[in-house]
Amino acid sequence: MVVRVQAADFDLAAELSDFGLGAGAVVTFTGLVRDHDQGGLREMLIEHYPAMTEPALTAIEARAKSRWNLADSLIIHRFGALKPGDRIMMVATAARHRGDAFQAAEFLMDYLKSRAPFWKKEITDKGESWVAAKDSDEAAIDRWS
Amino acid sequence: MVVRVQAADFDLAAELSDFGLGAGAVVTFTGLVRDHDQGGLREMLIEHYPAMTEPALTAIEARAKSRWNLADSLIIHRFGALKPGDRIMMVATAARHRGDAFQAAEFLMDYLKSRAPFWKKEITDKGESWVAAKDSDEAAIDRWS
Amino acid sequence: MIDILYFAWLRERIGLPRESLATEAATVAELIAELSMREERYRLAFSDLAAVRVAVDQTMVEFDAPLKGAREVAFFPPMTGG
Amino acid sequence: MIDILYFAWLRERIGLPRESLATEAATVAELIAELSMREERYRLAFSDLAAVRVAVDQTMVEFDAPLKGAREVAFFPPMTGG
Repeated sequence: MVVRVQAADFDLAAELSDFGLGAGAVVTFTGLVRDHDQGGLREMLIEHYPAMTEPALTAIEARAKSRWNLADSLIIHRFGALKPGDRIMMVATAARHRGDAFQAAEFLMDYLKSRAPFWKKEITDKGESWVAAKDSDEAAIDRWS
Repeated sequence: MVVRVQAADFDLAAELSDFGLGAGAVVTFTGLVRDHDQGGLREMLIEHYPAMTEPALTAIEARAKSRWNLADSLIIHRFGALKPGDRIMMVATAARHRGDAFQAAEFLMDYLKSRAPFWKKEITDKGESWVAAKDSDEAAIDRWS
Repeated sequence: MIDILYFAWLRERIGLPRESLATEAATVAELIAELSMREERYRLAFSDLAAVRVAVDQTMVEFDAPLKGAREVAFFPPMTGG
Repeated sequence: MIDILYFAWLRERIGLPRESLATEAATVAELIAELSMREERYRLAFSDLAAVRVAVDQTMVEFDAPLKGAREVAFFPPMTGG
């Protein structure tokens, strides 16, 4: 189980080179900066709460590990100024069976979306605005309870 | 949408280098040869039905694409003699929203397990045997109907 | 003439991956009956049809599917991909 | 003294990321009331508490949570990670 919070980009292949050895199933999710619905996104600024971020991610990961039979898991989340197309974050899960790997990865993502102390601001041609939390993300959490 | 059936290994990073550009969410699944439950796996032989394999995979992919809002998808499946730890296959899905990417990847995997013409044989220290289809894999298909 | 393909343990039990056959069989079931009468190894391979799947011209079908116009029939166990 | 941290639009509206405060507030709600009385920018930042989340010593809590022994209180909007 690894958690990393960093400004730097990450390389999926390097992260997975010795990930989940012996497991039959590896699932990854990569989140990328996509253009704003109205277009014209110049930059996405990601702010976080350093003292809380790693403990929060570690707690989320521990919860996944207690719930599914995981051989390994990994969470990487970036902060700072990102451009459209840039990688924002990734999770990876390894398990003997694919169902565990898929479900744990979805669980990690759902919790990352609304239980990890990150906030996103979009700088577009027309101005800047904080990304609002979505009701659908809050609802996604409920399915695990 | 890409489908490849090959004896050669594949490189996850290379496959994903220009995959899903503009999408916000990329999900991958990688299947690896894991040791037999009773241990002592020397080799896994994967046989396929060449004339049917690509059409079958393409049909599965088209079905996923008609069901979810996908920006891109990829299926690679190997055949031939593999060793424990080797990559067997991968799927990748890219979508605007993570739910679509996750569900489509699970769908592709469920169909690959029991609707793509591959057969696996395990060579262990004690002998060789064809991997039996699992009832759970057949049941996994049903949840999409 | 029709091409008949065998995969996995069907290929092993029958002892060949492919053969060509002139047959009057109207359905897959009739073809199986014809093969099974031919030699013991076919009879054994087809003894439990619950464990056998069939594709006609690369499309999976039931055993009562017609063979009219078919060029290729493939027999194999349930698939185990992924 | 207690450290108070602000993130995202709360940081922007209040105009600073962090401050230290000597307070008698017994709960988070009392602290918010105290800050809101101090200056207009605080009052505005805390005008819609449905849009505000709070953590005491890096653990998320409700507004009625006690502050006894707390070293750090952080205010922020709902998280938008991932």
